Amino acid sequence: MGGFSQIAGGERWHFEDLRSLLACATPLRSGDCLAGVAARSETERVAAQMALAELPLSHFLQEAVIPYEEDEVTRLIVDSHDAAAFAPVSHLTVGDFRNWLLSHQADSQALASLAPGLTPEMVAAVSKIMRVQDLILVGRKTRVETAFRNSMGQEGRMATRLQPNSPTDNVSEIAASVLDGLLYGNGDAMIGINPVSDNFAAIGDLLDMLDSVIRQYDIPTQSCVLTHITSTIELIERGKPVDLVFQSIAGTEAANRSFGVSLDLLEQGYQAGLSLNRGTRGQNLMYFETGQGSALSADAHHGADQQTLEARAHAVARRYNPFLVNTVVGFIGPEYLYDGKQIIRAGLEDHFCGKLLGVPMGCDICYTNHAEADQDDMDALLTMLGTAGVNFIMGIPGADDIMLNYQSTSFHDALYLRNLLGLRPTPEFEQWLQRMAIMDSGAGALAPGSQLPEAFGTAIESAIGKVDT
Amino acid sequence: MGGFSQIAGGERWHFEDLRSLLACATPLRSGDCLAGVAARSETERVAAQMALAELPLSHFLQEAVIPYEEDEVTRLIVDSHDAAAFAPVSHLTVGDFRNWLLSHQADSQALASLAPGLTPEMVAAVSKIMRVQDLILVGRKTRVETAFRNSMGQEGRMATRLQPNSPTDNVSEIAASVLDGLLYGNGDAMIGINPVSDNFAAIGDLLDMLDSVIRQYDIPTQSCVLTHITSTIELIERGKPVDLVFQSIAGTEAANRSFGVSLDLLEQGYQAGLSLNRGTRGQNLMYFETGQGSALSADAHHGADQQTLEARAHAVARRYNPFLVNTVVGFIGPEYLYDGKQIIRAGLEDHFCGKLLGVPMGCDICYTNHAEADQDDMDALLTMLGTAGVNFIMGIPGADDIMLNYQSTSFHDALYLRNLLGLRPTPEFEQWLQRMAIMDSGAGALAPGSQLPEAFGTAIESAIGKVDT
Amino acid sequence: MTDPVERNPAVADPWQDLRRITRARIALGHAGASQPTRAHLEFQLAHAKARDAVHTALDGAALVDGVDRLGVPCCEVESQAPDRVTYLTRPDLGRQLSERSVGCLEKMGAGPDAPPPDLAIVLADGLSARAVQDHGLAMLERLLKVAADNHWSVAPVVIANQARVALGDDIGERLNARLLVMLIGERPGLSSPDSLGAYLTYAPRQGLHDDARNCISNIRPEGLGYGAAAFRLEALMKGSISRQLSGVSLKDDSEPMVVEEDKARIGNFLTGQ
Amino acid sequence: MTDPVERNPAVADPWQDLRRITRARIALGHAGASQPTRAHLEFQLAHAKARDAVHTALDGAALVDGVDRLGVPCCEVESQAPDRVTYLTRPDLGRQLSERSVGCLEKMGAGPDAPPPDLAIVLADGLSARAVQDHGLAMLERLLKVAADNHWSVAPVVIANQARVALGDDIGERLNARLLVMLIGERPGLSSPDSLGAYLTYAPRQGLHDDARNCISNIRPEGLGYGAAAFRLEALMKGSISRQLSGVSLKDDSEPMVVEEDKARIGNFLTGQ
Ligand code: B12
Ligand code: B12
Repeated sequence: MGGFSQIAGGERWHFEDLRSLLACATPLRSGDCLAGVAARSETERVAAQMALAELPLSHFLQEAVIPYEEDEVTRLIVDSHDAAAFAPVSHLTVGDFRNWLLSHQADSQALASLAPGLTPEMVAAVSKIMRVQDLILVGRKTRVETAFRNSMGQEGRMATRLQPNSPTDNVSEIAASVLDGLLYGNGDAMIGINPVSDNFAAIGDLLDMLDSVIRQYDIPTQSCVLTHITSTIELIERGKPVDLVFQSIAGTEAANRSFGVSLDLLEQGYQAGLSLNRGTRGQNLMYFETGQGSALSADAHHGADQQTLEARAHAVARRYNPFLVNTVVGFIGPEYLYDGKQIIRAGLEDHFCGKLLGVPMGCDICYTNHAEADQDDMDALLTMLGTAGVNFIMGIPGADDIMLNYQSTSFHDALYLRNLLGLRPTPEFEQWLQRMAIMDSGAGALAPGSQLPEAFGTAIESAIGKVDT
Repeated sequence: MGGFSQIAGGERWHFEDLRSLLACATPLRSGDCLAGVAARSETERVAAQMALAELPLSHFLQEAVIPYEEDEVTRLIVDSHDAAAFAPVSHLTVGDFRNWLLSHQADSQALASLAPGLTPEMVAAVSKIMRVQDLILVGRKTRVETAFRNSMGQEGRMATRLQPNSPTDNVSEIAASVLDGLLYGNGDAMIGINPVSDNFAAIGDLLDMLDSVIRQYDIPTQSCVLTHITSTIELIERGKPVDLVFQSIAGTEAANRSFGVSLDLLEQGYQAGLSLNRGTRGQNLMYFETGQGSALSADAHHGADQQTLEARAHAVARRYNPFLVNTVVGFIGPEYLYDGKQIIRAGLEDHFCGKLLGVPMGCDICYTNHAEADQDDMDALLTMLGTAGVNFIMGIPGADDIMLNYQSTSFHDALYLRNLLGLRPTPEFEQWLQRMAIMDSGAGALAPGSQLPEAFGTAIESAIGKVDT
Repeated sequence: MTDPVERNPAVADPWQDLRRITRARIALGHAGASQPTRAHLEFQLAHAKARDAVHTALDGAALVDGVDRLGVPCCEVESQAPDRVTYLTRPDLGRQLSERSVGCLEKMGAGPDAPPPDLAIVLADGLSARAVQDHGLAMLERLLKVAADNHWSVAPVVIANQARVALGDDIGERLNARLLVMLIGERPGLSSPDSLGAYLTYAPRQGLHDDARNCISNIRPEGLGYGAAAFRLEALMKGSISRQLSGVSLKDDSEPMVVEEDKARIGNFLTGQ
Repeated sequence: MTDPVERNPAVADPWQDLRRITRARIALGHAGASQPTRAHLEFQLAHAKARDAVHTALDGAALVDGVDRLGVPCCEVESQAPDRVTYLTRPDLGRQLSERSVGCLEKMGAGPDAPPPDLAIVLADGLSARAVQDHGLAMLERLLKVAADNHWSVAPVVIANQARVALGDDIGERLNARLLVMLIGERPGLSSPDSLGAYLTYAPRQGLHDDARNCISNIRPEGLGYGAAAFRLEALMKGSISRQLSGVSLKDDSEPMVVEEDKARIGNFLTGQ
């Protein structure tokens, strides 16, 4: 008894529960095969999608994918569900919810009001019956605006996180990458370093350094040093200048535990960040990273598919009014997303699901050298996310992260997208770029002649002088 | 002696001649593996790209990929090369040619003037060292405008070929698909039927039918029945109303021979078409279809890679001032383009190469059921070709061609792209759509309510009446 | 956004009834400007099934039985493509006979001194084994009738596995036939997993190209019916034998025929013709 | 367009000299706003080579020789992933010892009655065999010295093939070690095909998660030098043994150390600090 049945392709298919229905309905990806939860044939997959399409959205309020008693993420989802916001679509099936999302009634305003009424499982479900073009079209209509020292997420704008990592946390190396990025018009989402070390003193130095650069050049942006949240809390207590509070998160309590975090700890980090009151335009200050596969990798997936779990991670993020959330889509490797095709689809799904839930989504468009992917695949995802209105992407010198050992998007890639689609940096940063004579007033074109912008001239000359000797 | 050498990855690589250098430099695809001409490793491929990047463009005027004596396509390329147009870039290497194409100097005007100076091998070469984003960015700057009964190729416009095929050439079936397409705002590139039969009478009937529809509803478009050019010539002689003259073409004399055509025969078809003088806005009237793999499939590839041969097919097309050229990119099957990734790259290459040569390129974004591809891959190519400014795409009921047995883009797909990127139909057709109350004056949105446009109401009602009885 | 949205947010097209006259996916309706969920998922299901069709193997034994029952000798051969995956990526192998098959055909052949048969017929899997499985024998029966009517001698029927169209050149040459008709599974479409193609070659021999062939396509009950296909093939075969050629220069200039039933018989209703 | 275009249409960045202080791909210049051809092709070449690095197998014998020469017993094991392709897609198998390996470790172990060794060290291929091949012995030597300095007993060294980080849990448990250090090849980057990671676990046993580990990353001459890495590991190991735990609650609060050479020593030149 129970479960879901569907006739398709002349056969009768049965799905035990919502969890397995969702898993079977997911487009093919290696992580779900690894977990043993994927559909066994293409026909079974479509059958599951058909059964899912007929399921009323309201069912998701009755059946939990991971038991309420066992998982604080489920409790968060259930307890914070906004029934009033949900009401307008409460009578729809998943299939009709897709139709409505694509309809002209579902404009940015309507979608924003709906967000608190949606659970991650609902948005995961509808994403599974959407084509790539649907994910783009709806993604583009959903706008999530946030602010700290500048404002993110406005229509026609796309920001970049400047990621100047060094394999030794070497300050001169980092400064060189920061300079490169700024002169290529990158860095409005944040200047965010992954420290190779988890040494307090070293991390504190990096925080001081970024703070001094941002202050000296009066850059309308924010800094982040992506260490473990417990370390960030400690550093805040020690008086270090922390703008954004970072943590990797996942969609189950157990997976978060393997990351060394809990909802309470995240709340603690959030409050610690707020206590500094460093935002000038707003107080969104949490920065989360997510990515399909992390729960399974920690053996904490409870038999659910990785895309549903990813949407649950977005629901965790949503709780803390984040400044930005980054799906680091191809970061882990081929065991979760095998090739360019799977990475592309996952990136668009994550963007769509996050936005629909009201989360300010960006994407680290990336791959590792053990995956079957290359620059062409990234260009495809980059171009599509651009048309889908992504809040921010990464900016890394030459797309090559020399510490994390993976390939992401380069400073040039962001300029490509701006040129192609007429996207602009965030308003405050755009003005700064013009003031500094880095960008033409045109749509983000590099200033002609590439003369060194004055303000940076001295610093560069002195640096070069020192290098020479 | 001879050939090209390159040191890369600590090894020395040698490439026998231009033909094999080009083949080794091509991004991986199954057809080149089948032909035995592909690079044997990724490193060899990059080495070839590096050697190619250093080659002066002028070298291409000295070394033919297929001997002049053996091949009339080579003779066409060499004999029609415009040295004056070529002069401004004659001193560049392939690598610097890529840089120049990406530079702001290379605007639409500059690219248009350059086209007659470029050979297909030059454009194939530069495409091989370009990423997907480069192909898009440069593709978008190249504009090729043509006209017959309406005008193609303007900035911000994208047309569709309505393809209402029937497995029995059944007139009522075809009429139903034409209606569906028109009411979904498709059909400005042409209404073009692939006849299942090669019976003269049957093809003549189809020509009459399309002509009567276009005249009765005063549609600013043109018709095409895609039979062999010898049949079209014969039908013109018999007085049938031929708008566009169609033929499949390939990049070598031998491949064209296996298609039953030669340059002379194409000229004959062109002249026959011109003699009817049916264009009202212009006299571009040849419609060609191409696609990587066709030469190899006819065992007529001379050891050249399929992408270079495809560019040579574009050079054949260019000779006859075509109205439109269509790369039917995933049409043949996985032996030439294995999966979505290869189809996507090939589609963008073909668009780029054709446009750079001055050819009005469109793309049949498609795949067969024996290839490893699906709708998501097509959405990716569709979205990217939209940003790249493709002249036209296909419009097929529900994307499913019930006669040719492959999947292309649907009427809805075109609307997706128009909505997403603000692309509009050709100006004359756009006015017609508004006049007929099919489209809102907005950017191609379907008229609200989907009331039957008056002019079609009677026809539909009578048809439905007949169906009922 | 306080009003509940409509129960079915997809908009239907008022010309839906026309779906009865065509298998084309018309009148799908729209959600925004996109395909509604139902149309999208039906497409996905058809795709899953069509992919299965590509990989289904020919049941050669069943075909041999069928041919036996028609009282004609036959022989089963295969190309040099050992399996389906190779077949799909190596069309060159699909155009050459395996060694075993060559031996088999030699045994079947009438010998160099015997008069060459007028017609050789091949039933091949091509890209849809189902097509030839379902329609091969029916077409064969009609072709044998046409041959009898025209007093053409017929070579043993050949059943070919993992075959491409051009495999017929090799077969026809070894059988020393004047005319070869290859009945082969066309690639399966979403709405037609079982479409049969007939390719005709005069004086078949290795190395010929497609310009030397004629084609009749989309043979199946919902496409070109068996009768109509046989009728057209007969016209082409007669022309071919009398003009001693096939291919681009051989045109079908017969009257259009109405053997096939027009599902709708409403003609070009757009202009009322 | 009658003027010839410039000879080099790509624009160089005036801060190119800074490339000498970093391996980061800065100051690439631009063509339009895109990467110039040279930068693009160099990237492609690095990608081709990094992909090779992933698939290179560990030369276990060479490592065994090296360990022998250091005068410590050692044993080679492998996970349940039989080959590289399986390893890449089945991390679960890479976390479990093969049957053969279990036997091998049992033979090596000191038996249940012997006092548990303080430290077990594993040299594992991970995602870059080259990393452990090139830097494994150098790090091992330093770790043995640290152990000697601190009077820690050391279990036989284990060389592990097709290994994931968590394979160390299984190994450490079977060796009954108090502390496990896993030296493992990190995934190869474009500019660092040979980066070694060190993962430290207190009281290793199957079923632990990453919150119970500490990590020191990017060990190689161009990254964190051997000396600096050993220094940091020593600090962590001491803390771990004294606090009887590892993982998130164990923090590195030592003074930042400058053992590693600052290639440039120009500090944060942007603010002149
Ligand atoms: C891949 C990766 C991840 C993946 C791991 C999932 C997976 N299946 O691989 C994800 C995205 C989940 C991740 C998360 C985190 N990571 Co991490 N990660 C890496 C990376 C890029 C590669 C690791 C690698 O190649 N491993 C080798 C293969 C063979 O190992 P594996 O068995 O396949 O995978 C295991 C390890 O990767 C391990 N792991 C990964 N990260 C970390 C971090 C810590 C502290 C520990 C103990 C283990 C660990 O988890 C995997 C599953 O068991 C390294 C950078 C580098 N150059 O190595 C950073 C790195 C190891 N991670 C780092 C950090 C800080 C984290 C986080 C703590 C961030 C945060 N604030 O939440 C989290 C939580 C980790 C945890 N405790 O679970 C730091 C460690 C710094 C330090 N010295 O402590 C590094 C060096 C990067 C950096 N500088 O930011 N990470
Ligand atoms: C694929 C295909 C092609 C490919 C063939 C390449 C390849 N390697 O497959 C390309 C794009 C090159 C092609 C070209 C043409 N095709 Co075509 N093609 C098809 C298609 C869609 C599928 C064929 C199939 O499944 N074959 C089965 C597999 C197993 O065969 P194969 O050995 O792998 O492939 C061979 C055949 O496909 C054959 N072939 C393909 N098309 C044609 C056309 C003719 C007239 C002949 C004799 C052979 C032939 O060439 C291939 C290599 O030997 C059919 C439609 C259908 N539903 O069948 C139309 C179809 C057969 N083609 C058709 C036509 C008209 C042409 C062209 C003559 C168009 C033109 N004006 O130039 C050209 C030239 C063909 C030639 N003489 O070489 C018509 C035939 C109409 C008729 N009754 O004569 C069809 C029915 C489609 C249509 N209605 O327009 N075609």
